[in-house]
Amino acid sequence: MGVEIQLHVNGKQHHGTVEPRLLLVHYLRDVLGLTGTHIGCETSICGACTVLLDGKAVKSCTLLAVQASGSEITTIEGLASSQKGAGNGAAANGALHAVQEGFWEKHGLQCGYCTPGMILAAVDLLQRNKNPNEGQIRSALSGNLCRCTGYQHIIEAVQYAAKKMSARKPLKMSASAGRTP
Amino acid sequence: MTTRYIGKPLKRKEDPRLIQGISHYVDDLNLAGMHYAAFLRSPHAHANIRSVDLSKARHASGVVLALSGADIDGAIQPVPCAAQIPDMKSAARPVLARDRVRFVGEAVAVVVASDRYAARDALDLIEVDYEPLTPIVNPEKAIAKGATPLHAGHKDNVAFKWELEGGDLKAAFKSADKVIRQRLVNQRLIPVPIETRGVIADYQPGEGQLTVWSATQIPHLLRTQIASMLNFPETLVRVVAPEVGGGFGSKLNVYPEEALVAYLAIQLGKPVKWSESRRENFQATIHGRDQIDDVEVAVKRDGSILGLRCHVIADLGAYYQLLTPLIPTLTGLMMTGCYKIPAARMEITGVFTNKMATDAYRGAGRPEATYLIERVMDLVAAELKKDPVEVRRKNFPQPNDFPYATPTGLIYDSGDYEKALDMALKVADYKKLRQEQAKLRKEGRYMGIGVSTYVEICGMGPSSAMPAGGWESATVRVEPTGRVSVMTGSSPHGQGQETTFAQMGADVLGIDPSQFQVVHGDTSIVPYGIGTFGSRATAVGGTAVYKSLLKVKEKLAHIAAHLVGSDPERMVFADGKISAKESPKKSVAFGQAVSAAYVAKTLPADMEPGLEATTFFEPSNFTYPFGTHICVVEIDREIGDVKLVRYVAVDDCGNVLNPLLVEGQVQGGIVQSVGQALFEEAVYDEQGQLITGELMDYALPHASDLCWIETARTVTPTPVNPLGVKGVGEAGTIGATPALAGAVADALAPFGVHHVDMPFKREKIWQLMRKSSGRVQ
Amino acid sequence: MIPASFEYHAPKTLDEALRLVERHGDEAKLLAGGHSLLPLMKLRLAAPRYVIDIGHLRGMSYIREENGQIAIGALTTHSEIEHSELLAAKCPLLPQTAAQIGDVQVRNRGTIGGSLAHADPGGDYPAAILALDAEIIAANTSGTRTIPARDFFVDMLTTQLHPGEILTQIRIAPRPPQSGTAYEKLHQPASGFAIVGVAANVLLGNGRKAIERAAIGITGLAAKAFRAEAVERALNGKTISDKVIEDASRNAAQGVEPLSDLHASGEYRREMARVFTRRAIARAIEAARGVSRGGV
Amino acid sequence: MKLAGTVTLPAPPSEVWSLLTDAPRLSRLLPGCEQLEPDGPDRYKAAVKFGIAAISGKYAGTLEFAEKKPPHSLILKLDGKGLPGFVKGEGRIELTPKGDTTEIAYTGEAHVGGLIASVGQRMLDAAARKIVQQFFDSAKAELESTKGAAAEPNSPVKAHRKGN
Repeated sequence: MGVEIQLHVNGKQHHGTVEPRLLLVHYLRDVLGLTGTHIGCETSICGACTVLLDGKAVKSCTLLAVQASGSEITTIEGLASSQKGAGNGAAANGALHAVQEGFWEKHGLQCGYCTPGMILAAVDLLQRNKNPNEGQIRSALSGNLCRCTGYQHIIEAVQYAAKKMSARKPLKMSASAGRTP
Repeated sequence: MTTRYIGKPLKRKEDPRLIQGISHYVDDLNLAGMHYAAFLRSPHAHANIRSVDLSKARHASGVVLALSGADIDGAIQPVPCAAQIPDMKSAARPVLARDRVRFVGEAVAVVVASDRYAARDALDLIEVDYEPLTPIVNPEKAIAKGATPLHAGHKDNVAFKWELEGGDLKAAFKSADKVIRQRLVNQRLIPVPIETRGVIADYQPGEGQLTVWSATQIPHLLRTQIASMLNFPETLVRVVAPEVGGGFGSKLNVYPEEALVAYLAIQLGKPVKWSESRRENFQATIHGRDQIDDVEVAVKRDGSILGLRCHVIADLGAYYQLLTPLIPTLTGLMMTGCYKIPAARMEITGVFTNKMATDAYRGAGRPEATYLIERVMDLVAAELKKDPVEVRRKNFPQPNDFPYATPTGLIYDSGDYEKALDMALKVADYKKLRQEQAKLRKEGRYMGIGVSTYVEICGMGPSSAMPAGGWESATVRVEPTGRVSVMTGSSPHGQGQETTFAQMGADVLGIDPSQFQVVHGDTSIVPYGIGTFGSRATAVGGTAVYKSLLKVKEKLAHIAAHLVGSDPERMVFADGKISAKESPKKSVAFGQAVSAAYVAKTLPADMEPGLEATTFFEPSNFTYPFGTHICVVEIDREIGDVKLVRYVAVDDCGNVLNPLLVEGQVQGGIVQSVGQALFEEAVYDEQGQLITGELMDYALPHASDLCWIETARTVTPTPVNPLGVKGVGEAGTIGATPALAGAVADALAPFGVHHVDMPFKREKIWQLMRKSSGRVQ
Repeated sequence: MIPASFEYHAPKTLDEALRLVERHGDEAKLLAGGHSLLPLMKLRLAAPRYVIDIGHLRGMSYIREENGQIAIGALTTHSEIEHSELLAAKCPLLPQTAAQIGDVQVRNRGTIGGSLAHADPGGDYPAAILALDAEIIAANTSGTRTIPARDFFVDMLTTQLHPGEILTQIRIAPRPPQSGTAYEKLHQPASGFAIVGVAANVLLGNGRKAIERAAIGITGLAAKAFRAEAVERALNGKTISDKVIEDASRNAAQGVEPLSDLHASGEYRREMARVFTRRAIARAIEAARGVSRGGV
Repeated sequence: MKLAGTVTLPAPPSEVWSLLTDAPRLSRLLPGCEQLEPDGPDRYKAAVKFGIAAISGKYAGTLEFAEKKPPHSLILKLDGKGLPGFVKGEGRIELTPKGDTTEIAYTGEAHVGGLIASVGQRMLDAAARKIVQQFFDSAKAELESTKGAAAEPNSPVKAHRKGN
């Protein structure tokens, strides 16, 4: 028994009929072919499946596609170009988002598997807190596991992005922005 | 060669695709007509299988095939074990259990369906009638008298006994002022790469071609093994390791699913995919460590170590995987650590239990050895009331002692252990730390300082010492356009060879690193190779690349010299040009010389056209990186919580191709050690149930559990390879665990505690403090 | 991990949802954020025949003042509570507690109603809800009823909610002046659940020198969250001193059978209940003094 | 997983004994017991729905009495399996008269395997305790409701009860 859904993913509208139990992560990966969102633990611990749902980081392995119907989703593939998800970190012309750039500059990844989720969790943080300190970054990323890097270069990557983003034209922040977690 | 790129912190070439989510791991690949496999796994640790009823599953919607062990009897050989130890008993893991299951998670049946949801649903329809048997979980009980053997035909559960002795041990213990004994437990760990395993197989009956994509560290060895297991022509098997999301040794193996999924694809004539669930990854992908060490050390009052004796009980689990029996023997080889200990003896008893097999997990046998010897050094210091730093210093071999031969038969290549120690002490300001500790103790706060000086065996290794070849291959091909393909057998999974090899190539050929494409992980493109593990990618794989680069360079020098009328010996490669030393005018563009090699009209006489070289590099020895780690913790008196306060790591991995990547490896390795020290433990209950079966119960270190890691380096090149590089993939993991253990023991010293087994979970520490709180000094 | 099949309903109104849960009784499960139910369904520990997704209902996510009380809609997410300025001013215990739930992603999605209705023994909110003497509003097709927090938690994963009822709102009286709150938690290192979590809510008297009234909610320790009445009795009316707090905290686990698992034995949990009760009380007193000095 | 405790039931041992060993009546006490059919002497086939709230599963298995010493002691063996895993338990029950009532001392051990062992671990102990408590609560209620009346004679040894 299929259920009709419609989602706005990376700026594109998608309609379809899905089995209600289809997980959002499987919808993104298997139906839309957006395989940058990874599956790591399946119990909403590791955060590899993190996407932005209406601008907020969520774990797409613990969401049904039907639950996300009517929402806007940004995956790693759409981060750089999606203004909504990217906040003021997005660069023009499909270049890298400041957080992606930070991960590259600071060697914030090794095998790269946790990276898309880690980047999107960092984007969520930087939307709320323009200038997070080390402790705030560590705490904001505690829903994402990385087994390669030891996290230190990831923290430097986020700091790099924060600096870069605040140097750009400031974006109008939402009411809750600027609060620390 | 001018080193414009080598040694520089270049950004990685592999990152743009990874940070945009547009690269492909196994599960990201989709083939037309793909089917999905799912495995039914035993809930019992030990049971006879009376029957497997697949009839309902076979009729379920979407299901195209369902098989039990009986259905494939004889069609697929068991999982191979490459490690051979004299007199070891056989314990081959069948790809599907036939009559008996021996660990929770052992595959009993497989279902293939048109989508992954249908495959999963069908598993619930399979009925297996088990006759439960008493599981053997504790390795010491497993080898006690009267224990029932796990495997038919064995008289007990001892898989093998292995011994190693060097020096005059009797004399050492006879002349000792003190003998210190300790039992140490190195707990069982689960590797947990964030990407689980996954396999896709596709069979083209017309061509007879079988292609297998697998998240593996060893594509070529896997190809050979799949061919052998299926009795399929190796020439028609292609294995591809696409992006691999971490391995840490757990993907340095051959697994039942790799052969089975291939078998299913052949049977069905359809591509079949299997993606391991995290639960399966916990239960049925190799585990690490799991040793019980009984150690005795003979010391002089001045702190010098005379002899070391150790018996290790190694819990191997129920079956052998690729290297299972080999791992504890590495502990034996490394047991004397970075010290001049004249006599040593190691006895290892490998034991079968109803658990998943242990095998190579980051460090593989060497973290166990370093832990063992470093705990010993701390215990000696405590016993003799000496500073742990001084006891270590006392026993170091001196720089002029190298190459240094250990009583266990290794030859350490090069080292200056004191230099790394001194640097670490300076960075940490060790003296001040001790003062602070004394002050805090007076306030009732428990800070501990741990010091670990380590050496490790890396750059694995000469083939004589390896189970299946210790060399590595590389082909360098300069394409007609001047772009360079580097084919390496070191198939990376996060180590960054695409960048470091390009850096090296750029310096050798005097062109830009962007001109290089490092190709790996595809057996149809890359010449036969061994793989990435044992910190060998740069030392062995990199050397193979380097030698191939030199061969290509030499040929280019001849071509260029021929073109400009100079001597090949005098040609200099820089800035995209090949020029004669004596005159800048005698110069050709790199691309021009390359073109000449292919157009083949103006080549020197007797020169073959083309521009390609292959090297199979066989190292003459292992390499022996070393370093000093210093860790500071504070323990919450009320909760038992161990908080990391500072961490200083000074590592010496010889020459460095890319310091950014070295730093990343060190930091990641240390954090993996923090995991073992503070959180991680695979817990099987008395019935052999793995009760840490998901990440909800098996804690990995989070960003919020850590402190800032301060890293520094000394550089002592190895003479073993022309690059002088030693390897760094496991250094952090090997060096860090004892530093953490030392810090915790040091913090607890006022409670009369000198050793605690890992992991240092809060309740354990709390109990220790509570039990001895009357004795607080 | 893939959930078993189910029949899916996404009602558009609360009435419609109520009719659905009434019709399907205990064969139906409500889905809000999904962070309690979906993990169980993916593991196939739970396989409900009907899933009624109330996540799309409008107007059930809010934090507002109503008749002198603070009303929180059941679908309000942890992160909305964590960052609510209204709550920060009038009921800081809830944002403090919410901030310690799981991780950012979980807080962005999980809802207070879902979390309370699930009644996980390691859940964080129950401690705060108890310490705040909150009221829980449940609706069915014939109307609504108010359940005091104290009566709400019945047993492990079991609440006062009947089949056919939907938790719609949480009501809290605003914090009186001279009162202070704190939530202190020992988290399980893998899942982040509370091994012990203690919420303290104290009202000071006698020139801020004494505790007039204390309410202590404890989660994680036992099969259900509970009010530590013995601790409260030992505090009420007492002049504040370290000894009074310490002595009172010793009663934290009185009359309770502690849970025991891989991560903490019953004995350890009992001791940690004492430690974290003491810490929570001390911090709540500090907050009460700090806030009243601040003149709010 | 070990369980032990004592409980007082409002009837003399002979009545308690007949309650505990009479399959149809017993089936009403076992939480979630949907079916209990004889399967040899002192042995029954059982279908049970166990669980708490959302977490529940169906188990099929056997219930066995052993070492019966009426009305003093017996051993109860349970063995069941279902999709969430398997349960195997053995409990010793001792009955001691206390005036008009009976004190029951029970000790038992249960082994749980499969999914529930590896993910339900943190809830298992409490769940088992809850099930035991429900069992004795039902026994109390049953004994109170039949107080004075003799146990029903020879009802067909087949009992059905719909879920819990």
